[in-house]
Amino acid sequence: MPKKTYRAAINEAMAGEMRRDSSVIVMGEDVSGGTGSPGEDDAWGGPLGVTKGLHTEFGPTRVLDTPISEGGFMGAAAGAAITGLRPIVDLMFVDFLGVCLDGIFNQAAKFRYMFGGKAETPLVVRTMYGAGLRAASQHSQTLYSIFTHVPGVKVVVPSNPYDAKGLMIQAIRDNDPVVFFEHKAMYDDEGEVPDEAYTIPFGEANVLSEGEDVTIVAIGKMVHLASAAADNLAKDGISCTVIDPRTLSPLDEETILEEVEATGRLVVVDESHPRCSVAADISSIVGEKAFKSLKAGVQKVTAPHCPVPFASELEDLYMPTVEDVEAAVRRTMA
Amino acid sequence: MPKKTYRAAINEAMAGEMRRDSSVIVMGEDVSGGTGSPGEDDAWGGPLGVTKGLHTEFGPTRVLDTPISEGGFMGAAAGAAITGLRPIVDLMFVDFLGVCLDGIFNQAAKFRYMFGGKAETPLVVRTMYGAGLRAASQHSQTLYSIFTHVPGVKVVVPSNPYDAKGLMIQAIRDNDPVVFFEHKAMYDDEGEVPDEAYTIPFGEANVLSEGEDVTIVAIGKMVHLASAAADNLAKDGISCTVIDPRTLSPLDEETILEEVEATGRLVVVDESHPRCSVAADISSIVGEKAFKSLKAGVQKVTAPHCPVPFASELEDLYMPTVEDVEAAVRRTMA
Amino acid sequence: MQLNRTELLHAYRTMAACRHFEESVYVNFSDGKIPGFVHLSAGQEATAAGVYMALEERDWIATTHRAHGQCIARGMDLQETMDEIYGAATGVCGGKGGSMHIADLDKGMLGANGIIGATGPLAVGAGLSARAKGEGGIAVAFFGDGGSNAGMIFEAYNMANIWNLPVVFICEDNGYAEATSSSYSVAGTQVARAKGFGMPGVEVDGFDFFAVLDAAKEVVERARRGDGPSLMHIKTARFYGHFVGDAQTYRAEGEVEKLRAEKDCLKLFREKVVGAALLSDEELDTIFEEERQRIENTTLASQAAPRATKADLMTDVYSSY
Amino acid sequence: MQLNRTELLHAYRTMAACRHFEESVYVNFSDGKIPGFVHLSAGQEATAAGVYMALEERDWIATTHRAHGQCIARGMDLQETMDEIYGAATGVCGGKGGSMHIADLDKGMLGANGIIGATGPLAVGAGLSARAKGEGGIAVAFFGDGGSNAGMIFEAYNMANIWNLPVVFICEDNGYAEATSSSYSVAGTQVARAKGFGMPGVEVDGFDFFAVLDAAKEVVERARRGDGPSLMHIKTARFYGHFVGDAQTYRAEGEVEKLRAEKDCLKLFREKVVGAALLSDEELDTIFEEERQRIENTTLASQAAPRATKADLMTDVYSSY
Ligand SMILES: Cc1ncc(C[n+]2csc(CCOP(=O)(O)OP(=O)(O)O)c2C)c(N)n1
Ligand SMILES: Cc1ncc(C[n+]2csc(CCOP(=O)(O)OP(=O)(O)O)c2C)c(N)n1
Ligand SMILES: [Mg+2]
Ligand SMILES: [Mg+2]
Repeated sequence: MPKKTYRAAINEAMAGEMRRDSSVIVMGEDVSGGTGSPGEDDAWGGPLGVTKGLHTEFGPTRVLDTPISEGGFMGAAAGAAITGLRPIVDLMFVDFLGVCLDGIFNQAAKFRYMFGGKAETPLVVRTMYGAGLRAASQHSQTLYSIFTHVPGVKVVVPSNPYDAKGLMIQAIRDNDPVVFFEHKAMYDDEGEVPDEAYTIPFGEANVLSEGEDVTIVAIGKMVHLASAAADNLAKDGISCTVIDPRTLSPLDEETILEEVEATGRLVVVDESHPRCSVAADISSIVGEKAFKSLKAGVQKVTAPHCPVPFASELEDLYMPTVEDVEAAVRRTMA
Repeated sequence: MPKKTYRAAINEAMAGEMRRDSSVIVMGEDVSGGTGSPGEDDAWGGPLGVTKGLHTEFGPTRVLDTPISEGGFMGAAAGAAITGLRPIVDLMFVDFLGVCLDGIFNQAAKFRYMFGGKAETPLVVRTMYGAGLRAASQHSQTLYSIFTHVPGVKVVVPSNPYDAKGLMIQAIRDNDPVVFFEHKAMYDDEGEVPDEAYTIPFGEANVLSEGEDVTIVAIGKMVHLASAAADNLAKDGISCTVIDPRTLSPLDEETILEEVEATGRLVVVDESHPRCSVAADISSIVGEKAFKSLKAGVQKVTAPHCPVPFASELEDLYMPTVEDVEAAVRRTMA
Repeated sequence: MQLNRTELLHAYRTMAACRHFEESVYVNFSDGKIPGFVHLSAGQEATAAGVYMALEERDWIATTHRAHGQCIARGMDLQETMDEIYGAATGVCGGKGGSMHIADLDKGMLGANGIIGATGPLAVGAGLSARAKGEGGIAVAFFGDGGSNAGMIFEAYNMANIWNLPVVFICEDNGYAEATSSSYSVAGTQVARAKGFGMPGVEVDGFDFFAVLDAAKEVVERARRGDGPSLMHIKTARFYGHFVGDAQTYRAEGEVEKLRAEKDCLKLFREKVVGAALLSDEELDTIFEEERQRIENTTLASQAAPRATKADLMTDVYSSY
Repeated sequence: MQLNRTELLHAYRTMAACRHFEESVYVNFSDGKIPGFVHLSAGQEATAAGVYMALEERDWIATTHRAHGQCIARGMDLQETMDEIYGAATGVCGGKGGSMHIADLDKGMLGANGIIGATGPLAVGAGLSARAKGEGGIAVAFFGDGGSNAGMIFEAYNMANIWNLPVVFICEDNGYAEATSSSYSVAGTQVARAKGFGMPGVEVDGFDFFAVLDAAKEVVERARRGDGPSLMHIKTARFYGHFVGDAQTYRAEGEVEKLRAEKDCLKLFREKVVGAALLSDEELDTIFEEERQRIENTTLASQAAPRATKADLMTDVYSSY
């Protein structure tokens, strides 16, 4: 299978679906880049190049550079989605949800229910999350927990290029609003990605490895920490199951519960702040539904309850580490 | 002690602090009501009359009716707070956070950290939450979990008039941003409230009753369900500890953990949607830190994972009930 | 005033239906038979009748919390509309939406909206769909004088203009946002604000059905021709409070009585068409009475309509689970 | 041009410091010595020098992500400013904020801001504080051409006007928002938009320090007198990309070279003052070199400055715990 980056996988998913279905459109700030400017169009393809080439192939009516009006264009995307288009909106950084959450959570997410099942809202919001690029407090947050809290929204967090492509195609074909979280430090990650289209169903976790002692559920970029920790622990004879839920809403509770029932121990690794996080959520589900199987309290590995600092040293301290995961696993064995 | 409503208690807290400290101002839509209109000023005092009288006493420079520009006036309040005023902002329904979250979570909540500890942001956001008034999907949500997720914000949910007054005074005097959640169906609730000023510190839970068998932690309006359930269960010989955390951030973990250690069982009652909720949060904290004491899995009683429906029958089904709490308690005893 | 008899009768019938509808809702809400919050559009019927007469089936509309009259003017099923306001299972949204979120996508009605300002962006989105479809449809966004201060409205102005979309913005200015006067809350003017975005704007007498219709035809035609968005600023007034239950002490003494006496769009319509001998008082009386009766029947049916059950609570959250 | 020698020298020194600062940041960012994202204001120095010369200590400023020059013009400690951009513990924000969130409340600097549009409301709030204090202070909100399309900016316009606040809005238009041209993204004009809210607006040549200063003095004085808010639309250009690393292929070939040759505000300043025999080339050269040296020293010190440690991570989240 050909090797592709996370960036290329997402790009390829969008391009393929746009070819297949003319109602798919892309909108956001600089998704082309260069509109109205004297030089090249499609100069950026988003600040990190994920939509590069789409404007060139599909033109300005299907790939729209927007003004810096997230509230406006998120609402517009919701309006376009219930009237027949399938917009993919680029919310550059999820940190900007404070000016555009309404279009997602009060409009797109609620249309179907409020309108008695008569609306379909096939909207994909692509957004960057996560720390590690020294982008400081307002450009580094991990906010998928907020969306997971809201009924009517599906929440997807791909951890590798293969999943990114399959989940993106699924997201575009899905008739519900989907928020698709891309970790900004993962775009150059490479992996095997088939050229043809394929979908990964929502609500099906990926079990990366099966172990006997401890189950680790990890989200997005944290999956790699979990795998690394599992590898290290294996050297000490501790064998771990590593699960990537891939979608947070819907969540594959069954797989998580089954695996925890097998190991009796759980660590959840999540780049969010701890309170009301996905880590807390999964911990509480397991604590409620698999209590009898648990040999130890569920351990959470999260970022701390502070904004993301700018200074490199502080940001490195802020981020969960492989050592943190190992320590948490060992705590469950203590 | 004189009996007062939840509404009056909050009103009195604001009025008293405004008398004491001229830097306290109130702003929001129709907090006076009638500005520019040919009839009375102070005609509304907010749609449910909570700020009634403040405009008459303190005048239009301290009690400002705002345009319908939540993003704008929330940011303005943040700006006013770091430059010397102590604004109390009325965000009429917390459901409107989608247009103004930025001013709270990216500005007010982060100033202190981003600016290296050099900023104080004494901002109080008062907001209505909760279902039960047939106000449907966009005016009935319980969204304190979103704020609890965010570092830098303090989150207060008073369950009775006495607490409402003491917590509001504390909120106004606090130098951090506070979001103060008022349940819209509780304004006419009565209770004993001293005339003089008093504060209730943040992070100190209220233990309403001590029992032997099960601990119930309940938030806001749910505290009353918990107490009613405890009373009913007592008749069957099941004795419950009922805890009202009063503030969700900071959270009085110590008290909750101690009480759970005593009973070995926990039910959390929360009007939120279940995923990434405060219920999940408290459940996960206890599951991690008091695992050894737990005799059963922590049970959550929450609203379901659907928007708030309009029809009375459906909304009644949506709301957690006393029976739900009783059933959850019994599940922990099964 | 180039309307034929049928059109004139239709216009009056629409306004009469709207008026009776709101009066029925007023009475029954006050009697506790309708749950929640209701925002009545009585007094503003010329907006609904005039604007919607200028629209076609292929058009989309995003409207406000004060939308009962507009649902009627759009030709939504009257019974389903009233049922929704009662929260009956037979409501157009199965009782899940209610007055604040009533919608009928089959009729191009994207819903009343509980979030002020949200309609602007939604209409921009519908304008994108209309353009993509290429069937000449347009999109309309309603908002109030209060809503005109919401940032999303300006963002929508800008997007509609830079993309030259077939969108019409309608500020239905009834003078108040809740208890706050637009003379206080709105800096500048609606028309000047539109001009700030390079968009034509026109101020219209909202008590005059014909003025509304004429202006609406013009902006709708402009959008349909592909000449881009416009703003209509309709100056009108509401006969009731912000919601039913509002004591309205912020209004001048006698304000509503005076409006009812001098600025009732139904009466002004009647004066014009009877004065010009286009229709007779008798036929208008008949229509008014027919609509009263129709609304009364509808009301009774809504009160007896079946209610949602437990099985309905958790459906319709997602289209696929 | 009624400035005395000292003032003229100060203005040039400010612009020279800004220019050298940005060039140092450019080089050191490119070399990997500065973390994160930096947005350089080289080319836009006349805005910083001109506007800030019109301001006083008692004034407040909320500004954008492209704020290094403004920090210097505000008289923030140069070393603390540079240290912050390096993320050193000695930075004005202890290294926690960085280039995008650099602030100095003691100097009335409410911070650079990572959220486009947020500055408008913040300045309105500072305007409320200024009025409450009653000491004649005013508040200034900066935003870019891109930021001029953010809803919060219009909400701020409206509030500042209905409350007649001492606020000045400054749209610093460098022609691009990231890679998108303002000729595409901005419908209407900045001045017409301001007029839509009943607010005066003026367009200013941002390459001409004197034009900026004169216009700034006028709007600042107006605000200080209590006559309300105004808009200044400064037309300028940036000499670098949106952030360091931007390949800028969206720009015309030779665009930046031409700007540097013809529209360099330092050169234009020099031509004017030397032409009018107010200052000599030699003294300007000396200042330019002095500032180069000062920035170089500052840079070296920042690179050697102490760094934050684990103890700093969890402090400053709340003021009371
Ligand atoms: C974003 C938001 N803010 C506030 C409200 C509360 N609210 C509902 S209606 C209303 C007044 C609206 O005034 P206007 O736009 O003039 O419409 P009208 O009610 O006069 O028809 C307000 C403030 C809301 N629903 N949404
Ligand atoms: C709300 C928000 N949306 C998008 C961004 C990403 N962003 C950062 S700078 C920028 C362009 C700003 O353009 P302009 O306002 O013209 O300022 P300039 O960079 O040209 O100085 C964008 C889109 C942001 N920081 N905040
Ligand atoms: Mg109004
Ligand atoms: Mg710019």
